[in-house]
Amino acid sequence: MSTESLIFEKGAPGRRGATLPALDVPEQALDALIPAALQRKTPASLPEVSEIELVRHYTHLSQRNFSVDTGFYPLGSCTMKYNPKINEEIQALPGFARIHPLQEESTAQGAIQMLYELEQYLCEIAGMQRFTLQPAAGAHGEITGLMVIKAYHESRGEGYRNVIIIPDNAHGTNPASATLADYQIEQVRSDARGNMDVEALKAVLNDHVAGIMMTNPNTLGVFDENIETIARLVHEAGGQLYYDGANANAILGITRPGDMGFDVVHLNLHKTCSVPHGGGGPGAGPIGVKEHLVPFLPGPLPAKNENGYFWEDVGEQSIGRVRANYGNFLALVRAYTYIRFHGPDGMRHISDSAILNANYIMHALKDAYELPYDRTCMHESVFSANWQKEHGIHATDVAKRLIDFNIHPPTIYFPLIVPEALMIEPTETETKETLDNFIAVMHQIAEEAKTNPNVLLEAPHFTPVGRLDQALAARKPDLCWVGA
Amino acid sequence: MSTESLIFEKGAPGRRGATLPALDVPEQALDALIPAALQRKTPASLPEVSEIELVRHYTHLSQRNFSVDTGFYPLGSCTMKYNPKINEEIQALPGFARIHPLQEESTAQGAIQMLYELEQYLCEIAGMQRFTLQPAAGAHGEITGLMVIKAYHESRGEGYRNVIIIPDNAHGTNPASATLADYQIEQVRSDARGNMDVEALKAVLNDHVAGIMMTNPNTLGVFDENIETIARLVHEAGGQLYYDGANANAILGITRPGDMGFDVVHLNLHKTCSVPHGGGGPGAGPIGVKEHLVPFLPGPLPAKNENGYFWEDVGEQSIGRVRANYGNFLALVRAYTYIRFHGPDGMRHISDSAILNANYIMHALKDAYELPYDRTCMHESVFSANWQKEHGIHATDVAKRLIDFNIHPPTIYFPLIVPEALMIEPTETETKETLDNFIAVMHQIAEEAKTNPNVLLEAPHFTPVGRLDQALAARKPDLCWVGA
Amino acid sequence: MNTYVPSTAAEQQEMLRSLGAESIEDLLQSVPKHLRLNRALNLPPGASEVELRRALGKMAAKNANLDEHLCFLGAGVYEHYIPAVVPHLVKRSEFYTAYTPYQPEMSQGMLQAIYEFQTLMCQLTGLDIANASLYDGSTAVAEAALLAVGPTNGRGTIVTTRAMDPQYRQVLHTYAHARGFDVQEAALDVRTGTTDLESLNSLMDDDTAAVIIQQPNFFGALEDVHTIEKIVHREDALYVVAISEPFSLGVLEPPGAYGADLAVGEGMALGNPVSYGGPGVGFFAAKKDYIRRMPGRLAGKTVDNRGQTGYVLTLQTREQHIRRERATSNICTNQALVALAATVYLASVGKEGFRDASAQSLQKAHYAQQHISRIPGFHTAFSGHFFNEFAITCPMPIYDLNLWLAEHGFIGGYDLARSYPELENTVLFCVTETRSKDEIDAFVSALADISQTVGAHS
Amino acid sequence: MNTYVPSTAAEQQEMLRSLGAESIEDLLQSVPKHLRLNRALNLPPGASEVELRRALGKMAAKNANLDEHLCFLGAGVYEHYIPAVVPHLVKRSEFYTAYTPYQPEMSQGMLQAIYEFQTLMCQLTGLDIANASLYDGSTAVAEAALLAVGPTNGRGTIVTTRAMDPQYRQVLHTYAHARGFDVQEAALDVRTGTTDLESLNSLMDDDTAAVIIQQPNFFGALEDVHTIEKIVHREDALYVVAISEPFSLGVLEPPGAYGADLAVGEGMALGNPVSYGGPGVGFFAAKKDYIRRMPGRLAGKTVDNRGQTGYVLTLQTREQHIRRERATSNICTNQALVALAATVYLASVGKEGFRDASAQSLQKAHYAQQHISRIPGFHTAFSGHFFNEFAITCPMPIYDLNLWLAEHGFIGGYDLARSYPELENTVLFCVTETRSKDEIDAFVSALADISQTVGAHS
Ligand SMILES: Cc1ncc(COP(=O)(O)O)c(C=O)c1O
Ligand SMILES: Cc1ncc(COP(=O)(O)O)c(C=O)c1O
Repeated sequence: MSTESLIFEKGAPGRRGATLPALDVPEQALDALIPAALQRKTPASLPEVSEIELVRHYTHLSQRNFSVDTGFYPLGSCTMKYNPKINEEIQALPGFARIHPLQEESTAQGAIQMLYELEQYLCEIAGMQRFTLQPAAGAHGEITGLMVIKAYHESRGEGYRNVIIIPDNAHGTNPASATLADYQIEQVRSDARGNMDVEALKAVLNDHVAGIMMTNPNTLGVFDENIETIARLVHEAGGQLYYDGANANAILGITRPGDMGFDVVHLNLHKTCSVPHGGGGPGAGPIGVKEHLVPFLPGPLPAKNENGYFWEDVGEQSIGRVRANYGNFLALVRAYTYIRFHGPDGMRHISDSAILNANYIMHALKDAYELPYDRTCMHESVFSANWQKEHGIHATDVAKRLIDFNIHPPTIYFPLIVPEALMIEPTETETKETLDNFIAVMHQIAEEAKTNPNVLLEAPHFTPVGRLDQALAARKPDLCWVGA
Repeated sequence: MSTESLIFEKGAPGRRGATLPALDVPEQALDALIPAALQRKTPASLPEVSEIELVRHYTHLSQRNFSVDTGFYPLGSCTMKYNPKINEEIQALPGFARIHPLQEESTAQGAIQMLYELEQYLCEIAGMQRFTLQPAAGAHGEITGLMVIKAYHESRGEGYRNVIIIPDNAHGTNPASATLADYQIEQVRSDARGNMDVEALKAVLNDHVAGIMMTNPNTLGVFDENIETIARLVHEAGGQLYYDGANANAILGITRPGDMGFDVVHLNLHKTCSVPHGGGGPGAGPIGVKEHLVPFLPGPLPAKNENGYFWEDVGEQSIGRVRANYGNFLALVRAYTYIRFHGPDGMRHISDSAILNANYIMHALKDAYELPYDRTCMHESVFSANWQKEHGIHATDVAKRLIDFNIHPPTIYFPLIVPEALMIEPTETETKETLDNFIAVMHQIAEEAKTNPNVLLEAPHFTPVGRLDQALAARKPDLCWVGA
Repeated sequence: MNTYVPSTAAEQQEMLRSLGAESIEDLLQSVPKHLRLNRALNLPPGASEVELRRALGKMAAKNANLDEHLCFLGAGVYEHYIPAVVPHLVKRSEFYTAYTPYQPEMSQGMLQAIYEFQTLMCQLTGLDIANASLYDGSTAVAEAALLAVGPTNGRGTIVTTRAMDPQYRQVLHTYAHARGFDVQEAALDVRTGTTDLESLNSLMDDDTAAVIIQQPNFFGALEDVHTIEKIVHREDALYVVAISEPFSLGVLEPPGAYGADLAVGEGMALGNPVSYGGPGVGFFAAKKDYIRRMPGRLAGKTVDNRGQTGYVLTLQTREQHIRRERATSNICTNQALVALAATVYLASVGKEGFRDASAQSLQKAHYAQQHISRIPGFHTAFSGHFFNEFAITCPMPIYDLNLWLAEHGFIGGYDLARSYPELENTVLFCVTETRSKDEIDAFVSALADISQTVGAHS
Repeated sequence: MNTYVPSTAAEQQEMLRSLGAESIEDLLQSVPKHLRLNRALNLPPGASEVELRRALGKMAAKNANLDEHLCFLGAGVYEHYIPAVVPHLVKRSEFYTAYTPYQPEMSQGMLQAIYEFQTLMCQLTGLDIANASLYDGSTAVAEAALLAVGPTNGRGTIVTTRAMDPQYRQVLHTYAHARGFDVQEAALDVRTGTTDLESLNSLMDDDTAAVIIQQPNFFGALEDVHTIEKIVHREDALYVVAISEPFSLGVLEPPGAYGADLAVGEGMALGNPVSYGGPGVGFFAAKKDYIRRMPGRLAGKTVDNRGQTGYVLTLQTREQHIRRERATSNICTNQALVALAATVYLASVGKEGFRDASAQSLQKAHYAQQHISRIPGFHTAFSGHFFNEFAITCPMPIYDLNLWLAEHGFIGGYDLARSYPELENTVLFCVTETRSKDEIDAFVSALADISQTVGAHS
């Protein structure tokens, strides 16, 4: 089980898995259909494997992959909650999985209805006027939202606004998205309580500010208590407030970005609404806006009249499409199913429980790891491995040692303002036993850091591969198999 | 990963997974519906676990289970071939999985048609007149077939025939089934070539013989060259020939039990026709009979007239039902799909390839392990660990060592007439690489038996548990968890 | 040619050469030429996945399925809610592509799951031990009879009742004839729909090895299991209770609690689709006295050479592969995967959820029965208490009723006249927790419609 | 209350106590009271699985799905055969419930699969490197443009063509406006259905950062990629080829072979259902010169501390979480699972099978086109060569045609007038290997029927 060769290294010439029926229309000469110059000369050198080889190969690969279904995954900022199996069942219905985005609206009434209703739910959850479901992920939502903000300013003759304010604890996608939208970045520091430093904010506010991007709770896991002041100040300076919804699992039914003063919000449905992360995607990052920004949303938007549901074109002011078709539809079906399952009480219970679990862990680990911002947290908490450093132990070593206990490590080295950060998000779907076990293991590791640091430095011990040479990978990039 | 507690040891009071909608009819007092004396006093102490616990528990259990999809499984007599995924897809169609056996025939035309056609295919494959699809497995087919034979004799006033002849290499289900049908057993020895000893057979033939049960190829993996003589002799003595079809993977399109002279045959569709073994079942063991035995089959049988398909009752002479409804229907759907996939050429290719693979292994291992019957084999071969015994190594040690290489051991200690038997059935769905690897590992093990026997005696080394105490399990049976 | 054989023709040639053979034919020398088929099998030509989906999709579409039709039919096969998580887990191919766990070190997953299944069956039935599974409910009944008439006993008659599932009785008779024991059936009390206890009593004697009743019985009605217990044990016979609707055990007293020696039955309804009646899963639970006479596989807990807990197949000296003609049963392959689904199902709904499903079935069936019996021409056939099935006499032949219902999107009930000629125009309906009030109401009004039509004609 | 929270109320109380809190409210002190919602969310009440299946089953049933309707629609989203083995493997929850493989030691499975995907994209496109995926084909086009106008270059215009998918162009314009670069579109040659090369040529100048064409283009027609290559490289612009129908690469020359610098597109058709257009998977392949300017994740091969081969996410200094505002792209979550399906699909059909599927699509589309264009009133709109899509002018508005077809069990084609006002009554049909001859014939005769009806009326 310690190595699995590539699919290209398996099989033999002439082997194959699935086959088609024989061609049942009269065959015409290829040259008669396609000019020789445009024909492929040799077939792509795809794998040649039988079905049993295929099955064993990818079954083995799956066995070499940790996942929520196999263990605790407290990866901060990622909301690795349980992915309900009913969602998988519903999205696989032929009436959802086997419909074409361009078939006539009258033959897709169920699909449009679902997206129409989902939009309404998201508006209610976020306190927004309308949502577009097109963005495929959080970062896609960010760039879409920034485009909306840009179009808004332009519509008011303020196209010169070219600065986006970003807190020093922001996720990397925030500044990257701002660049994509051709904005300059102003970074604002956090204060000692982990809130945005309001004085520092004031210092950068001027009429070049297009807006600010924030999460709340922020990436330190704490709720920014100054949010109203911030919203007022930014609005007074003519800026718009963008809410990065990566942490929305902390606020469902408790508070809403719209009520905090945000103008645009994205929700990561692959976090908050249990769309499986898929080993990296697909997700869904719809954005919602307040009324004044609605004209700028990409279109079309789902609508309803006496004849039923339809796709309504948006007006001239729209930023235009940000992707083909209507979004990651099957991810949206899962999110819809999830919201319908929970209802109002269930949704609130998610956040309450996520907050409780996070505080339970935070409280129990305070004595063993440095807690830079020692306040009640929301759905996650950020520790530091600073205390372990004197033993030559870094956050990464703590992380690798956790793997030995079949626990996925927290997010490490993020947010950047916490050195040796360990960002722990248990989510609401974990049992007390799992949390207690994690706490015990983390204590053991803190102890080992003192008494037996090598066991951390050499970890992980039981995985099919040990620590991998990242430098080599980057120095001599091998991204594509080119033959034995 | 080395222990997984029981589902009963997980969870906590009040936890639960799936829930129902609230009762939507007016609730009536339980006492008004069921007399108090018949009511359950305390709920069954079932598990109380959340869905995430459930998923992790059974996902972990699955990871602790070897299977065809994870590796080579040359378990002799079991035909552990690849189980095609299209079969799983088809059998899950609501039109198959979600139909009731007692709904009116006019609303189940597709189901009856399928079984009607499947019966025809099996008749053609086995050379029989009709099949019943009721038996759930091979052993169930055996007892059914013996009942048919018994009813046949009784119908001819020969109910006194009370002996079933069984070769000394027979599978345990054969004598057990004979007992169930109230028969005495006469065992007949094999000759030096692994055929039935015809002289020995003659010696037990008399007018008390009801029949004989045989596999061909037999459990030594060789084709009984005397089969015609045997058939003639048994028939002359007034007996019937029962074909145990466990080894039918060797004969598809090559020869047929009916043509060899057998009167009754069962087919293990979970072997020959790729119905997954399911970790022990369900299978399907339909039996086919020659014309003279048709009146005795259990009913109803699928039939067709101008109005469509229907279930035809059988006559007075039938032995009667051997199970409720029509058999393991979803297993039969898989077998039907499998046969339709292959067609005549594909079916023949299965057996040709199974035979080739078995001989390839046999040929390559002859120098390392004793081969008691050294002739060309059919779909499997039987070695002995006799040569290894002088080093204190038994078949079981070879088996346990194979586990270290992620290979399921062959069937061991069967057939009984081969001491230290190692019965190897590669099936047709394995690649040459897999066979070559197996051969290399078996050579290595033979070598280790000489040079480092401890590595065999202590095997397996990498499984979550080591060798288990069978004696303790039988001495102090613990079959049911009764609390911590 | 469609095939799952990975080897190419070239590879097969190479392998043949290594054997010193030229063709497969060289390997077939021991198969006499004139016994060869010498032609292609007469089967339809091979079909690729695309073609199979088309052809079998059409075949499946010819059946009225329970997604598109509302089912009010039970009679031994029950539609219950299956949480999405159940098929998700059961379809993990490490489970379904494994054989019986002969090598415990590499099969701990299935072994532990079997042990859990055995435990769950004990919890449901209130008995001490249970096996890994049998083929189905009917053969579980037959195996119970075989245990009872087994060598240690000397008694040769099984007493059962006409109130037991007709198919189960047919199977019992089939096995009885072969094995050579007697089966007698107590009469039906056509007033209550339960076993006539006087008749039962009159069949008992010192040759009675066991009495097998069904609770709830085939009509859904509840037998007086306490009185029967006295009758059975007074004659020192084994008291065997058959159960085809395991959900009844959520609200009904478990057999162990009222003195049953064995409880056997059909567990299909626990997490498995109705699937035209199979595969199901026979369960077999017993008092611990019968441990060495149990049929089938048993998983047991033990320890390994490192002192860790582990599971094995145990007490195998009962079984055919060891004991051969003296085995307690001939069973080998059983219904493990169906048992796994039952295990996952029960763990999913859990203690509360199972009771809830059971209670909702009970409530909904009574709601339906009360409303149906108010329709002119429809009458409750029996006075006995029932769980989730009940018999109704109708103003028309049941076959016609069912065809009419099918056209209106319903799967009707079981025509009792098929098995009980005296019960003409009587149908057995079943209502489980899967039917909503709206659905039941729609069914009732469909019956009311037909009642009017029939009334108009007569 | 429906919930996936395992903790019971009692357990939560216990946890609160251990924190010195009395209620959750105590943990919410930092959320200002007047910012609280202070009411329940206005959402439909919670619904159990049973209710969800009912409600969402009904919703799904309102859509005409491709199991029940024969599809002749493509226009960027293509129905192809998906072997049963593909969903079987992709649904293994170790894959789909994992995050992006940040901890390589416990994520080798996904990392290796990504590396295999990258390799397959190189094999298909004939280029050197490929990334782990982007959101979809349209955003892959946008990312290609962003790479081209990136800092190293100084050029600020992207030239594309009206023959490219209108939705892709819309997305390109959206990004262009935000990032501040220019997009110009070459005209359409309405005779051939391909890009007007003179027009294209006239748009080229030393500000042209890249030319983005689509092959086959939106009309299914084949561009003269060789001549275009000369036009593009003559101006030292990047040659970007967009592909929305990856099956074309089975028979068409790969972009790498005719000099493309980047090949980007949509891989959804490889093993994924059409699913109302998403999720798809953008792919991005390039000559190796562009390795440090690639957007998105890259898996690379390396070795571990025991000398074993292993895989990691590499060259992360390009990415947002390291490089932040100077990253090559903002992408974080991508479409990994869809890429996995494409990987499994391509490995399943393999070298021969992929070519076969491609060739069969080609053949069947031509068979259909030839028969449709013989129907009175139906004419081939363009003279260009095509792969598996072709435009037909019809004797009626396409909206009406499609509604009529829907009633007869077909999903009709794409109404080109929706994007090209000049192409009135012109429909874009697509035929892939999934359509049998019988099905095509049935479609042709349905069109013939409607042609007669229209003829009769006119
Ligand atoms: C705080 C924060 N913002 C934005 C993102 C980007 O979201 P996505 O990965 O969906 O693009 C993430 C994802 O991890 C995040 O944690
Ligand atoms: C030779 C032989 N006969 C009979 C059987 C019994 O078949 P089943 O397990 O299907 O009851 C087997 C099963 O292994 C066998 O190998």
